[in-house]
Amino acid sequence: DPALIFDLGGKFDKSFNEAAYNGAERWKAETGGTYKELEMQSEAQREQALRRLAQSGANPIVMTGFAFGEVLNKIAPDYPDTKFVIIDMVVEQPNVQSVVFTEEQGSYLAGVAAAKASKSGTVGFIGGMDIPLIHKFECGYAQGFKAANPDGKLIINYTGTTPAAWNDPVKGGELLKAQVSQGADVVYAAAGGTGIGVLQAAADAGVLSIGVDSNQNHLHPGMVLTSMVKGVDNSVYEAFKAGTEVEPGVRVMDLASGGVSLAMDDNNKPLISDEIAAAIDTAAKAIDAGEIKVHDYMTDNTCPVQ
Amino acid sequence: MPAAVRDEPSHASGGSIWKTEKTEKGGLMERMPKWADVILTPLISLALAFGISALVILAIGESPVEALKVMVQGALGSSYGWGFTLYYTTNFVFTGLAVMVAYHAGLFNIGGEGQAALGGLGVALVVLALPWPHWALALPAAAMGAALFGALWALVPAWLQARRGSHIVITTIMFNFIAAALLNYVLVNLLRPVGSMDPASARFPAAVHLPKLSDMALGLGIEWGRNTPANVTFFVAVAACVLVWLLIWHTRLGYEIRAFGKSEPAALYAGISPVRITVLAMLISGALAGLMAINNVMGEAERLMLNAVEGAGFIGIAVALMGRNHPLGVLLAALLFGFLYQGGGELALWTSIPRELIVVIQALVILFTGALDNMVRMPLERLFTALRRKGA
Amino acid sequence: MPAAGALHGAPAIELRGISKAFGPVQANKDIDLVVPRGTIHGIIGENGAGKSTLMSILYGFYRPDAGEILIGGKPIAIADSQAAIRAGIGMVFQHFKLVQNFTVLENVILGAEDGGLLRPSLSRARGALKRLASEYGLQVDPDALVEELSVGHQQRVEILKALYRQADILILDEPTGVLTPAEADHLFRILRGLRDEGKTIILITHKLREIMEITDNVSVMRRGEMVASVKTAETGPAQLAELMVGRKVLLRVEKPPARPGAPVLEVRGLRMVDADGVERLRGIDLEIRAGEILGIAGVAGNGQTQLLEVLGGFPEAGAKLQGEIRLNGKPLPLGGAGADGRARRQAGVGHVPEDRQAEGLIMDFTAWENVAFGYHHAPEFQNGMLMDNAAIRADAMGKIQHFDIRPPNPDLAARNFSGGNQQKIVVAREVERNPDLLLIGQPTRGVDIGAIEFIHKRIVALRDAGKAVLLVSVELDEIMALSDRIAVMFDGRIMGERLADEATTGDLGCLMAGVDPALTPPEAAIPPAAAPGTDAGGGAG
Amino acid sequence: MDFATVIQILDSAVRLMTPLLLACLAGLYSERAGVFDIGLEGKMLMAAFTSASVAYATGNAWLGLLAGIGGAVAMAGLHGLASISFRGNQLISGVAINFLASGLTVLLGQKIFGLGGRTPSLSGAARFGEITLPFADTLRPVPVIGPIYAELISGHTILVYVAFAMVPLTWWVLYRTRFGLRLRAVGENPASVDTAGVSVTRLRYGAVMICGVLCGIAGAYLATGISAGFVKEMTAGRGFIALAALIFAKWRPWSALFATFLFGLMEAVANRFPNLDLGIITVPSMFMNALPYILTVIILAGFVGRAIPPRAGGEPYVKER
Ligand SMILES: Nc1ncnc2c1ncn2[C@@H]1O[C@H](COP(=O)(O)OP(=O)(O)OP(=O)(O)O)[C@@H](O)[C@H]1O
Ligand SMILES: Nc1ncnc2c1ncn2[C@@H]1O[C@H](COP(=O)(O)OP(=O)(O)OP(=O)(O)O)[C@@H](O)[C@H]1O
Ligand SMILES: [Mg+2]
Ligand SMILES: [Mg+2]
Repeated sequence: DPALIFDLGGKFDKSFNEAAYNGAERWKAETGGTYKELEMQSEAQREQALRRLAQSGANPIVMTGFAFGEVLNKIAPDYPDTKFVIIDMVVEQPNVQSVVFTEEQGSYLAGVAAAKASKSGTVGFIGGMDIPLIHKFECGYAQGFKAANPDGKLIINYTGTTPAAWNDPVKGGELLKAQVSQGADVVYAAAGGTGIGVLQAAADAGVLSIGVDSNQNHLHPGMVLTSMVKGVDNSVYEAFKAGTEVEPGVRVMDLASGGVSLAMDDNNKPLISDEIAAAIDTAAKAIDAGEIKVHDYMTDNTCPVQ
Repeated sequence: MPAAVRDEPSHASGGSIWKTEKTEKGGLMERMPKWADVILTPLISLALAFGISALVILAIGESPVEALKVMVQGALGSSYGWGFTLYYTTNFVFTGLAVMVAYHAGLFNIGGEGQAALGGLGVALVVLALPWPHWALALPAAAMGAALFGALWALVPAWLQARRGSHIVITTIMFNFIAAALLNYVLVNLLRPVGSMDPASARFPAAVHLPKLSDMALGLGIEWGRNTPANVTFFVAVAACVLVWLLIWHTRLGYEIRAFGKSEPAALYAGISPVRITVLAMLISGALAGLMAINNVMGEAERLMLNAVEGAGFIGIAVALMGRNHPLGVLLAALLFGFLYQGGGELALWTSIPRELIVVIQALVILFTGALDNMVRMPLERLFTALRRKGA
Repeated sequence: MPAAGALHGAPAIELRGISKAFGPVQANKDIDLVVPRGTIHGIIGENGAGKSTLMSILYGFYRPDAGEILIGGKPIAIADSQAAIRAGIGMVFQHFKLVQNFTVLENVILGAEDGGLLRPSLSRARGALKRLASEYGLQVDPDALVEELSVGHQQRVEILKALYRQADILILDEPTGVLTPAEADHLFRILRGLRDEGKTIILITHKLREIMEITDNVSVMRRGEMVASVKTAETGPAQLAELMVGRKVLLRVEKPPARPGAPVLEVRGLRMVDADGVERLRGIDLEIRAGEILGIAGVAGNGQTQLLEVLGGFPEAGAKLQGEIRLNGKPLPLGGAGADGRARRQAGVGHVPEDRQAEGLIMDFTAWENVAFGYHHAPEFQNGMLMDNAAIRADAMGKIQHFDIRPPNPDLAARNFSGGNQQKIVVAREVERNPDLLLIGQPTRGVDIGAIEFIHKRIVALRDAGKAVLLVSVELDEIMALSDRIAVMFDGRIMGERLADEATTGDLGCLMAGVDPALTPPEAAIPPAAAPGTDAGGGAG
Repeated sequence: MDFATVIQILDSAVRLMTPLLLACLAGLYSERAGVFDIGLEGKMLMAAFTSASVAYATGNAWLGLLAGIGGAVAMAGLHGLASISFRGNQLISGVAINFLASGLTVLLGQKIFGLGGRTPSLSGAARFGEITLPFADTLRPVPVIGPIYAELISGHTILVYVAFAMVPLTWWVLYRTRFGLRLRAVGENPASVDTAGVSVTRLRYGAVMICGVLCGIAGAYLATGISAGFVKEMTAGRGFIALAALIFAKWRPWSALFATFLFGLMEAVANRFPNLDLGIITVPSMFMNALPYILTVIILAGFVGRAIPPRAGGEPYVKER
């Protein structure tokens, strides 16, 4: 059986753990198969969980989150017959598939959409815990926004420096209001549970928001401009489907492969004017064609804009 | 300050709010035998806590028997389980001792979380700064780094309390937040290898990897707890218990700490300086909390990560209080929490019981053994007094 | 509630077969007591005899295990203090039950408010206090904070609380333990007045003189039992003391004449301004010689406490000091390093502080730990880096035997010893080290006569061993009995000095009121009315 | 910084301080009665959960509020049982309550809603809406006063006004009523109350229950007022900040208002200026996030003297040992 290990945030984090869970459930529904799932309790358990699963014969073993990188690198050689899939991190081992997403590209498109949808020319970004991964979102968003509106203003907030930053909708809402009072009328939230508060407050304040990771358009129909969807669910689904035949190596899930995308559905249809849709489309094509290179914050810890 | 009956009119109150010295039991004659107080009461309380936990498990539609089996099996039933249980225990021993030492000085140190986090920074800096040839050299140096950073993080609140009267409870809470921010900054901007997604320091070189208990057992030809994180730090923790015990009950400093914690006016009368004791006690407390880092950072993760402390600082409060502020009690309470942590982890890993159940079980254990202990003790006392009357 | 419905001629209080155990401790055993209406009834007994417990039962603070209480001849159930108050009982506890940071008025109405809002209660109480003040001479500022009042005034508040609740029966547990002689006299005048009004009063005290002076009947308790109840007129101090302790007690201090040697302590121009800027000591000059006891008399709050604290090395934080202290001719630092309690002890100063529970002892430490308190740096208590707990225990055992501290169990926490025995622990610790100078404050406050006798003997023995003793006490009797010379403190100054054999109560009383007939310093603020100026004898120094 | 910005920051501060203020006053009642409470966080969390659940189920925010109060009062009852009836250690009891709430909310939430401890988002009448005070719109154009009234004072949920009204009310109860007198007395010297014939136990339970009610309102505000639903651990340390504010305020109601306002203000400022540009250096957002805590320490050290707690605080009342 395949197995899925969630990171510390837990499988209902409204973010990528939950997306992974959805992918696994989809596989289950389609194939009628069963899978094992684990939620981490503490750092020290990562190795324990991986080893126990590997010993129990689970294959492939999918795990979400960069935090597994170190451990996986260490234990993968001990189980050469087991296939591992790690999401959001590159681990170079012969039996490991590393799935990474070009969040910067998806965020770039979100930035373009925000620029086009904004009437005030000021948009916002609210990140969760202040860590590099979220800066990657922020930087892509900023690039897209600046490309579409070079004179526009971007307001950036992070919720905090402790894990509580992922679960503080009150603060998220307050940050949104602070940004709105500075003129922002589209705000992109990459903040887990805190984002729920951001989207809510945006809906209350009558401004647009952009969801993240999974499609959050339905949370406030007509008020969420779009969501920057990371195809974590697809990756898990595909890994499960491939079973022991999972291809080792690095899989870059980019715009072209549909790994990242902006969610379009009935909920946000009225918000996406033709002009916006066209701008997104153009940008996406340019990225695909390599005409636009979206800078990845992680490569050098800097962002070309701002 | 004694309750009710015995307060002399002039008896000055201790000064700080958390100066809640525990009123020792032990009148002219005990109401019940000591063994009943020290063993029977906690055991019954524990049983009650688990009883209620069982009800909670039933309520969410799972089998308590199964759950207990998984917990005990997973935490204590194999060398493997023990390898984890002892690892967590080690963490809790340090933070528990930290709270305990401060508590004896009448200071309530809620800052273990931040001090342990800074201890981790100390370890990382020491380990990464020099090319250590062997762990045996690196360990004392890293321990010193950990203790130093932890102590320094406690120094500011201590000094502010001693000199400016700023309340230690507030300042240590604040310093937890500040520590998180500082660590975040240092990890993201200074210690993180470029290109790494993970806000964590570089991996420590192999030479400084601490021997795991399993390796040590293997050295003795015993196959014990393979791939478990318990490491040589466990012995450091046990040694710390002994040292703290010596410190508190067998040194002048410990004597002064306890005296000051019980009565500030009396300490002044005896020539004990409040500033000195406050600062020293908090330095020791912070150093102990910081020392936890050699277990989790150097011994387990082998690099410094964000949130490496994982709440152990707060559990230390429960451990110290439940351990009745005695190192042996702290060790036992830490073991209990280590068991709950590991057993609970197993439960969450291998059954469909959500991991939050463990938090509930922990809460119930803390509640029944730590706060509702008199619920068990009072009837027991009555029973023993009645028995004695009958016997007499 | 006045005893309107009381059977005429029935005793105000009758206790029948009261028993009370605290866990294994039998505090009261089958106690009977009858107190006729309109009398003052004394109760005496050793520390821990069960007096306070018995009264607390009568007041509904504790519930008896067995027994019956009759008020005005009618049996009543006193389940809690509210019931006792309703039955017309008021009690002034040994340890006051006042809220320190409340005003007098607030303390008085607490629990006896008129309604949900405070304002009406407060104004009614204000009126009532005015009336009570003029009726009984119980003046206190109704708006003063209790913590700012002297103990004497705090006690008045307690009495006012009882009277405000219209108590018909008033219980006072060791009321004079903390009072000056003048305050005690005043209290007794009030009590007599109350009795003459038909109120019934129960008075617990360790002072036989007070029993003889004011009570109509007296009951003696020992080890939880009532051993005797007699008419005061038909007994005497010696007999009472013997009933109390179970052996003959020496009621006078026997001391050979002093043979003073070289000066041990010399104090010149000592001034102290406390953190609030109040000058507590205004230029103290003192000299104590070896083999001499200098008694400092004075109404509490005239700087004696500060003098002891400065000499003992722990003035309150933020105090400013000036002047000169010499011990055996060598100057002692006034502040900074080397001026703390520890340095003083090393220099040879022993110190029995006024407040044994707050300062002299760590109440939660065991007796043996307390025996090292302040001397925990002494070389004989060290064992390398560690403290030699075995040595401390051995030392403690010796002191417990020598001082007959009961129970002789060094592992008992200090709080579980009676007041007298707590005091003995402190005295043993300080005296047994043979300090060159012993500072001793209120050595026998609240201590029973058996223990008083013992403590006095030890002080005199120290003197006879050629040591200097500075004795501070508000008990004029004690000062007169123990001292070789007596200095009187008033308002931070030494008002005058007398040789003990030449001093008279009246003379000292004048000095304590701030009046020295012999030398009246021009700058001293003297209330003119209080300057009778009669006695002019005595060696003023 | 222009006037409008100031108003906006103050407005945000008001919203952010409200849960702190309620929790702080809650702690004030309990601790003034001599029962220390580090379980404010847990009580608020439990209340946030129960209020969100019931508000969702009934679609009525007021029923949610009631349920929130019920949840917090249940926790308070536990604290009372442990620290009053059974004379347990008040600190341990508080720690236990924090753990209990943290676990139970998610456990129950998962069992009931299956969303991993979240409740579904609330909308419409299940939330407390913002109230526009009379004449707010008429007055808005008036300079200075207009914005202050229309934006700062008007336009909050009812619970914000409740919280602010609690300050004078608490002051009045504490200093002008019989209950307040006894409450303060029992925290200073329970024996004085006992010998006056008033039940210490009843008084302390009363105080602890009031504490529960106020924590309940605070929790309900978090879940149904300022945001729309429960998220696990959503109190995010606010109970501890409230505790800090309580000590900061030296256990006094008006000072509590000031202290919590200060915390709210500092958070609002940090939210508004996430990267403070000081010319030479830009303060990183991590430090701006920590700014409220750093400033607290500085203010505490510089301007606030020693805080003397209620004298009998933390000690169970024991007559006979
Ligand atoms: N609150 C209490 N809890 C337990 N035991 C107590 C308590 N109070 C008193 N006792 C016990 O009851 C006995 C009688 O104490 P009590 O206070 O009545 O003595 P007392 O005669 O008033 O002494 P003293 O002269 O020192 O005031 C003591 O020896 C003690 O063992
Ligand atoms: N909690 C307690 N446990 C055991 N014994 C107690 C306790 N409280 C008081 N006692 C006992 O009560 C007796 C008398 O206590 P009490 O409170 O009357 O004070 P005391 O110290 O004797 O006061 P004082 O010296 O002022 O007369 C002592 O013998 C002491 O052992
Ligand atoms: Mg007594
Ligand atoms: Mg007594």
